[in-house]
Amino acid sequence: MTELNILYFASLREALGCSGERLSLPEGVSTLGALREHLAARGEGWAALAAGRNVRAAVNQRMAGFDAPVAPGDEVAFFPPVTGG
Amino acid sequence: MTELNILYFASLREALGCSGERLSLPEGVSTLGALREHLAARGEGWAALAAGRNVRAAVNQRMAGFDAPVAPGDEVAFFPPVTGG
Amino acid sequence: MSVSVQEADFDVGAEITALSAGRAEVGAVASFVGLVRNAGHGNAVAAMTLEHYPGMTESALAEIVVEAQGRWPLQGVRVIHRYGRLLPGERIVFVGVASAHRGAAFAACEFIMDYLKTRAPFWKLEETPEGAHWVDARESDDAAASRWEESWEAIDQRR
Amino acid sequence: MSVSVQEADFDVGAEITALSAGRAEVGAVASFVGLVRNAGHGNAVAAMTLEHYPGMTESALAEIVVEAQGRWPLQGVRVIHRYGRLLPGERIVFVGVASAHRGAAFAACEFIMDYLKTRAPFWKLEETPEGAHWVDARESDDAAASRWEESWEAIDQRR
Repeated sequence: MTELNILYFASLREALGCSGERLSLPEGVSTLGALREHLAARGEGWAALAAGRNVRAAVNQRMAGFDAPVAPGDEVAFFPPVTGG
Repeated sequence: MTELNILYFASLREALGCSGERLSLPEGVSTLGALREHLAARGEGWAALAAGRNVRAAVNQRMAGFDAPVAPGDEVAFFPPVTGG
Repeated sequence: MSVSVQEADFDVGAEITALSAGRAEVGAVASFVGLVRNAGHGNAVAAMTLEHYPGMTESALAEIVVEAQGRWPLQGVRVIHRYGRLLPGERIVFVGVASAHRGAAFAACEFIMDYLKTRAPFWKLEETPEGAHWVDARESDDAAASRWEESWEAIDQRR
Repeated sequence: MSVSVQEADFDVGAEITALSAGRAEVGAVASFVGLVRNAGHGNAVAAMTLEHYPGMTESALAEIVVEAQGRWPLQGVRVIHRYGRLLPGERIVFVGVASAHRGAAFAACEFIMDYLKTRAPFWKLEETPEGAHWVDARESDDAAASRWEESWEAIDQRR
């Protein structure tokens, strides 16, 4: 697998109009934070991922900070703070 | 009512061989502590009520300290520390 | 608020459901079930007999519930305590508390159990192979109950 | 230990009974039921839809349970969390914990709920007369979860 599998949930999914995508890891992107910046730079609704927005993330189904590494084959998810229970 | 109604529970009841009695308030006894001393002075098994033994008490079905007043008509209970739940 | 002291067993699911039934402002039900263990202080326990002080038991439990209601915003409280002879695995006590939020429900439920352990007039007689003996009160129960005094003072100081 | 993420409702009484069934060393079962409230942040709530992250949800809940088991001596843990559309008064979540003693059962049950609130990937969409909106995370939930970090450090310091 050379691509990332990216998932979006809840209000973020609605803001982006997209529940997920497959994406080749962009040049120069090796962390969750860099991936987030890359996606936010698409403009319009993707600004929901911009720095300062309250976004959380997971890599391979585990909560991760934005300094976490991402690599081809990873499943990455972006979402708002959780509200279960 | 001119008498006290006295109740004994659990290990104290067994030590005294008595689950309760009616008793005219003895001369000079006006507190729970004085009543306890009066009863302990009967000797033998009644020493289970002596000072230093881990005895608790209630007056009219409420936990009470040994400085609590007792008066004719009261229901007084002596028992070991509770172990419910 | 409802307190029962009874020989009969109880239906935990029905009690918990009743605490929120028809009250859609309830968001949280915390509950506790205490059971007879097969080992007390190292001895095998064949059975346990709970003695209580009829009349005082009910009023002591009601007083504990009223105190909990004064400390937290509660929408329902149910306490059931059994007496008589019980076997290992049998239920002894149920405490259920309904509130809008979980913090109050958990705190009140634990508070009621801690106070019940030190203030409700029940006594346990354990039957073991070595004979029957009365269970001693545990210092840890006094400590658990006294935590709430401290926190009450802490609350008062913040006012 | 058992974790379920499901659309279906669950039987609270059966779950609590199962936590102690056949385990006579269990003296305490603490449990929690979370329900849909009819009012969220001042608005009437007609219904709530719970979205989740299939796969991660189960592993996040299992991880929380494992962490609880590392902190307290537990004899059984059950977590059930529903997803999908739920009406006011309906059950959302169940956490049940069995232990020899009540202190561990209460603490672990509250710990699991606090961590679940901040670590399990669920999101709530509320339907109100003014329209549907996503429920915001509450700072009080972060505070509730971080309490346990503090006490964990306090435990470490005492070692």
